[in-house]
Amino acid sequence: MTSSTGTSTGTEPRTKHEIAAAIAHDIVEANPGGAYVNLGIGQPTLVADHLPEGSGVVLHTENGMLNMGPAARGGDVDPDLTNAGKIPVTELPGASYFHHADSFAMMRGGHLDVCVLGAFQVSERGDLANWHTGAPDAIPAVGGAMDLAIGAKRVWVMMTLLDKAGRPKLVPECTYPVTGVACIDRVYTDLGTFAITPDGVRVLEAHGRTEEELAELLAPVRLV
Amino acid sequence: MTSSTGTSTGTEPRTKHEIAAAIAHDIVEANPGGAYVNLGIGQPTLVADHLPEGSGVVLHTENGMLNMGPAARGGDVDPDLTNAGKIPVTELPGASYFHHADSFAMMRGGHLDVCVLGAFQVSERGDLANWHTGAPDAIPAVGGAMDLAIGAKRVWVMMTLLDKAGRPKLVPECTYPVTGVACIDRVYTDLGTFAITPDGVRVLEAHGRTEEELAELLAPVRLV
Amino acid sequence: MTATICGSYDEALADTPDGATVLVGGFGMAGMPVELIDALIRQGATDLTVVSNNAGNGDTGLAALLVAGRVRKVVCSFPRQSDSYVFDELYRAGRIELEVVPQGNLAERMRAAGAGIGAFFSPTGVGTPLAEGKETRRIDGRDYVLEYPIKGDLALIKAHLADRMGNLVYRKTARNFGPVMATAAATVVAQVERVVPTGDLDPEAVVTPSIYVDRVVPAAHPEEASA
Amino acid sequence: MTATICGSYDEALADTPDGATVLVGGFGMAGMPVELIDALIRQGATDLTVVSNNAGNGDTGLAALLVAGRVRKVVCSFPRQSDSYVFDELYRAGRIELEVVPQGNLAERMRAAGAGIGAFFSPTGVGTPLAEGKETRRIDGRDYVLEYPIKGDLALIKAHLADRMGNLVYRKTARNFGPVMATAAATVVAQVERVVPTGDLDPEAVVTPSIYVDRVVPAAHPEEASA
Repeated sequence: MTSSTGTSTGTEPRTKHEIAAAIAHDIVEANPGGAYVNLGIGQPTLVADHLPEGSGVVLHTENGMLNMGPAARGGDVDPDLTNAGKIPVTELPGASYFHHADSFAMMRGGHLDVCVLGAFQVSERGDLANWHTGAPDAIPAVGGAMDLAIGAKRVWVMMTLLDKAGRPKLVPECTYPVTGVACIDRVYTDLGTFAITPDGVRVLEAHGRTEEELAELLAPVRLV
Repeated sequence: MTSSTGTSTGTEPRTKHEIAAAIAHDIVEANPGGAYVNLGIGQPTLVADHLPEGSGVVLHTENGMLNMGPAARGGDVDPDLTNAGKIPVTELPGASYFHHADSFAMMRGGHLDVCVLGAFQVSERGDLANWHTGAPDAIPAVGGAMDLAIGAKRVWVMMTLLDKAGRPKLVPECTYPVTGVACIDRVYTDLGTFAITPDGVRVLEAHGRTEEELAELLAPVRLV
Repeated sequence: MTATICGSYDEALADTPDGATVLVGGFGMAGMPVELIDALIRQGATDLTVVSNNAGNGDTGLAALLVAGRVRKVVCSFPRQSDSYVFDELYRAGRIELEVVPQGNLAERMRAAGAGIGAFFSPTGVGTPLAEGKETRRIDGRDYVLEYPIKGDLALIKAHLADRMGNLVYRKTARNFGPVMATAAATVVAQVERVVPTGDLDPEAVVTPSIYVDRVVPAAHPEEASA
Repeated sequence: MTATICGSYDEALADTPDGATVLVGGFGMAGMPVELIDALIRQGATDLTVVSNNAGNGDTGLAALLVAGRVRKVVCSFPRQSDSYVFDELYRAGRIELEVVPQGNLAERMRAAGAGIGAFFSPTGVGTPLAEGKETRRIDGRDYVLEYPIKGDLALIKAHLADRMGNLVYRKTARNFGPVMATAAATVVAQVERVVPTGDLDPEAVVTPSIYVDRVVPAAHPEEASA
């Protein structure tokens, strides 16, 4: 499977919309017969905007719905119909509603094809950290993050490669408290797309950096 | 709580219909606000015929229904609507259908008020044996028996006190393989009604036998 | 005991004891039993353990219950929100206990309580700080953490319609925790938009069977209760 | 992968491998996917493990599959029935393995498989011969036995209606094992009375969401499949 929207390696960093488009492309390519997908709160929700008509992608929201439609506007807003980010959404034909235990059973049982999540850090073996900064005075709050981390056949991360201080977020070992262990198999970032493999991290694409620059940036992460 | 249909101790053994009527009476008396009840396959189903109009008793059948009505006749027969004995039944207003895991969760979670079962043997501490004769060549088959045995706030037995060979079925220790341990709290029989208590077996009523005769018949079962 | 249709929220909660564990439905405002929470505040029970997905927003609902000092401990998945300042302050002042539970474990632990399961090996949380001190086991090549049931003394939930027996249906994603909490508490109180005659709900579409519901309080037409 | 509407029962089962574990819905005849079982016989897969509540009645359906010598092992709650002579003979001749599982454990073990639960402590069977050799534990004063998931390679179920996406609704007590088996197998095939346009089923009343369904075979109007 080739990655991204037709292009291979770009000379510019990707915008969040370009990352979202690349993920949407890869979901469709990996699942030509359609897919059941959960898009995490925040940037991953942008992926929905890039799914082509007729892709057969069905969106799950963990607060109890399959076949969720776009955000609701104006008179379509119904306080009883929200996504997991508590934003009013709409219902597509073929939708179904179910309670929280059934919804999380669906995730935890491995029935979703793809889940896309944001992250603070991903380790080279695919550990995810996205729920807690580890700050001693932070109030812990996990929501569905730990269920989502292990809640699909493939769990992908969408993030910037560097944090605000310029430090890589793809790391040898997570320094933030982990959300799930060895659960991520692909990482989409502004500077490159990475596959987590048993042998190490493989650069699928580079954007605005050469592969050599990425290797230097991410060292000591093993790139293979 | 006094037991049975107004009478206390009779001079004749009870028929199965009289036993069923006594159980129906006691269900209603113990649950003046209504009750959720499962009646096991066989003689316990007779109890339904003796529940008074407006008793508020709602029947559960473990194959996935609440508010089951009487057996279906003629044009009412629907092969998709049966009880746990696979006999066509009917639906009352306020019924609901649910799948097998939900139905057994309802039982195992202790939500039913009363379950009435047949038995090969009941021990003085309330062990139930009703699924297997222990015959070496018998093909084991348990169905929902072990779930029903522990599947209600109160589990009652309806049986003859003696087997065909004249041996008591209320015993110090079950000789047949057990279905559940310490799960029965009352035993309704043709010759008497018995409460299983932490101190031993208490005769609530005798029918066609004196209490002394029952004690002699059942020895070495401790009667208190 | 079949369900009672109550004339008021206050009547439905009159017997709530101090020290109760109260399961509170809702995900954000969808399915949140706001009127029942208000009645619980008026009723006055204290030293409560509240199990809910969040720990209150703004100054109303759960947050108001917290402000009133009635809650000893919160069990939830996501206490920290943009407007959870009431909880935040109490927590930082050491005046409230917090047990953070992954949302799926929260739902499944209540489901276990309702289904008579003694404990279960969960795939969620393995290797994380939330599994620290918990029993783990590798089964068929995968690691799991042992989780125990969460049982309530009382559940407060919001549904769309009830019939007079207590069968419930919900509306869209407001269903969320309602059905599972209804199975997991000794006393279940549901506030609903309307009570319809028994027989009006499609038996194939009932989500919470009447067996799980003890008290129903209709919102739109409380006078129905005496009908 | 969203569901495929198949033109025939045979098409739906064409790829069944030898040695598969097959979950078969139904409680008595209600919900029994008879036409799918017949297609499985024609398809020829052998050395199967069949998980179903019963072990066949008379000479048709499951009993016919057993007669054809395709089944190595039966996992069920109640093999012995008045007309289960086919199973009885094979069993007594030592030509078929039997695992008897209490009905509630059978349902809950499949539910666990579908829900990602590694194992669970069940209240059913404790102290009985069916718990012999199994791990037990006392939790909160009550004894439990540890039970493991039952996962299928294939589930054959019968529902009432499907939409073109694969959402399912059932009829009355024919629902029984269908919804839980649909969550517990890698490939789920549902035979239905009719396939309706997507959008025709009430989203509040869908019992098996489409995510669990791989193939649908309509009975009444197989020509719909090509529509």
